[in-house]
Amino acid sequence: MTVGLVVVSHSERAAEGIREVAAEMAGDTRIEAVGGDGQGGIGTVPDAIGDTIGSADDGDGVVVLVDLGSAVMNAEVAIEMGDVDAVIADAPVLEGAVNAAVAATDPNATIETVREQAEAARDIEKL
Amino acid sequence: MTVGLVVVSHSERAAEGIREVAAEMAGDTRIEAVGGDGQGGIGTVPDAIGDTIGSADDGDGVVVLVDLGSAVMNAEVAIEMGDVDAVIADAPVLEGAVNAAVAATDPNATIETVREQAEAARDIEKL
Amino acid sequence: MSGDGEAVVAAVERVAERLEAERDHLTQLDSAIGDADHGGNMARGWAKAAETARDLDDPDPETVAKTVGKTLMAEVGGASGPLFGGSLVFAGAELEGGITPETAVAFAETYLEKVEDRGDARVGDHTMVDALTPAVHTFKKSIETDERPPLEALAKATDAAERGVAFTVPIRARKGRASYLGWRSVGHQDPGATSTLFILQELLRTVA
Amino acid sequence: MSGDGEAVVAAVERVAERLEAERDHLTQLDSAIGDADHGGNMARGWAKAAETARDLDDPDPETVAKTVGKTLMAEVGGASGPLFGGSLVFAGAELEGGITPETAVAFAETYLEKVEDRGDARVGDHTMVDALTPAVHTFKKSIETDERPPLEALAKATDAAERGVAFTVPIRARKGRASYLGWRSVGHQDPGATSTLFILQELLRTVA
Ligand SMILES: Nc1ncnc2c1ncn2[C@@H]1O[C@H](COP(=O)(O)OP(=O)(O)O)[C@@H](O)[C@H]1O
Ligand SMILES: Nc1ncnc2c1ncn2[C@@H]1O[C@H](COP(=O)(O)OP(=O)(O)O)[C@@H](O)[C@H]1O
Ligand SMILES: [Mg+2]
Ligand SMILES: [Mg+2]
Ligand SMILES: [Mg+2]
Ligand SMILES: [Mg+2]
Repeated sequence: MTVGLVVVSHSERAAEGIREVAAEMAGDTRIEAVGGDGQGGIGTVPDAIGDTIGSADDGDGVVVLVDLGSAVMNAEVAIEMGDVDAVIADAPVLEGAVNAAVAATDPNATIETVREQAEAARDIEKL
Repeated sequence: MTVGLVVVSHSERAAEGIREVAAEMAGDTRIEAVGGDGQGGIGTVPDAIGDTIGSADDGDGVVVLVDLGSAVMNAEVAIEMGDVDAVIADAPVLEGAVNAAVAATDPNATIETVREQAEAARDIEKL
Repeated sequence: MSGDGEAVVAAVERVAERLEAERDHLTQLDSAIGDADHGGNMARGWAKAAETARDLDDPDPETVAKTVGKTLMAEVGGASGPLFGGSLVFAGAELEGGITPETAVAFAETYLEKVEDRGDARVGDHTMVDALTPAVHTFKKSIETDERPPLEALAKATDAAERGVAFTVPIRARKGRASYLGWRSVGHQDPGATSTLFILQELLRTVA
Repeated sequence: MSGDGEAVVAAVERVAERLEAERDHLTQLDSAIGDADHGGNMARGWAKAAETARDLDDPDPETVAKTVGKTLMAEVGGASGPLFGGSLVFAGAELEGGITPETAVAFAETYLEKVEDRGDARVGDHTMVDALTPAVHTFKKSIETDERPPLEALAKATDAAERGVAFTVPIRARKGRASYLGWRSVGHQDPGATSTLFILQELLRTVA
């Protein structure tokens, strides 16, 4: 069993691209991407997020990475309405997803340790 | 004249998706995306980054947002080899791009003010 | 009680019409400090909500509120989806016993709390909370302390929301997309506060 | 520079006159939700401040601001003493280099911060902070972002304060004496926000 990851972005392409980048570091970890308004436009939809959290869950819970304001709120709504043990990481979405992917490969990983690592991405210095 | 932006990611899809998200707040600002290894895979290529910086420049310089380690180095190489006044922001790529897009719409924007705003994205609290 | 439910459906239809009429206006406000979609978001979401509400069979107010909220969550997108929609679903539960002055106050208070929690926004952040807070405070006070009839309380609440909308203009945004603009957000009226006022005005017209 | 100092003394005199004229009005507002002394507090304090300021020999703006602040702290009493007076002493230091658009903005920001700190109040608490916040945000934005002349910026700030005063009416007080009233504070205009507006109006008249 492993912790699952979900990447939520306003742009479906961004969500999928970020998943690609993180998947490079993810071993067998399940990472799902969801984004867009469901009609090819920019936005996020709670139902779609909820379904995606459901598919990422393997019994050990899910850590959710989000991009901007309304993605956060819609992810919260999705988690409240669903029955998966899921938490949102307060982290930059791409960098947090990469960190989380690495953390989730630890056999002792829990949603808390994965979230913590995702949030540590805030402090990454790139230069 | 305006400051241009370039989004560099290991995933071409991520770069383009991030550009979409940032473009929502960008007014007339020029935002270009570049990513991938040039063969449909994950990676970054300095030449492609250099060309993209060239197309984003309007005379006022370019701020570059990058995702991970090697994108940083390849962007540095591209900047050194090119003749555009460009700087890399030490910022999370998506969140920094959104902040930079907004900052670039300020009529008094310079690459320094835009970079600064991009870097402030580090401190965004999402929850 | 089922009469109440029909009145709520009628109110939702009025709101939908009004937001359609204000589509360009709201989008214009959102284009100054956001991403120019608030008019479309609201018009589309409430049109769909009105449609769904009309199809309900002998509905009670709670069911209408929750149905509208869920439809908004699914259709609106952006920040307004979870804020207007999610809060309506949540506050709708307060109408379980039908609409009375007491349940209306509980509904209003719960709605405001949910918006504040979800958006992590407080009054003065240049959001819909700035219109909601004076409206809810005034409504509650008019009913509970001044013992005014609900219609008068709602009229006062609507006036109060108007002051809240005006208050967003001269202050700096601290939440939502407008907050990215920093000081440049000063001088602009908040779109979500404005649409909140329009909704209140239509509720008032329905009961008046 | 000494011309600036004299202009500030003239402004203080105008403020004192205005607050004397508004004594009953302010007291009436304070009697609805407080202890009915705001008019007297302000009229007395500013009269004394004007007297002290007039006696200064070739004063600069910093000295006038600090002297007025100290006098208010000593004479006003109540919450307004430390809030208006203490903040003026503190913010006065920003005028060390005379009055320029930059020092005026720094003064305004520091003044607001000090009021917030001292009173532990934030915008939306139904206090003078509700008038000050839009005024200071608008002033800063007009000068720094829009590069408007100081007179225009001050005029806009004064308009902004007016919206803040109006905004206090429909909300519940969370700080100051009015907060003891709980929901009964809703529907009443805050005295300190009102006197803050009067002060801004007189500053504007002095420079206009
Ligand atoms: N965190 C928040 N808390 C409360 N209200 C918010 C928040 N973020 C945005 N809003 C409200 O939502 C409105 C914008 O809605 P809309 O344009 O539909 O969504 P988006 O900003 O995602 O495009 C704003 O004008 C503001 O009133
Ligand atoms: N904690 C506070 N923070 C900010 N302003 C406050 C606070 N307490 C009171 N005020 C302001 O002071 C005004 C009352 O002043 P005044 O009547 O002179 O003092 P008091 O309330 O002590 O009698 C209020 O209307 C309010 O604007
Ligand atoms: Mg919008
Ligand atoms: Mg939007
Ligand atoms: Mg008093
Ligand atoms: Mg007193």
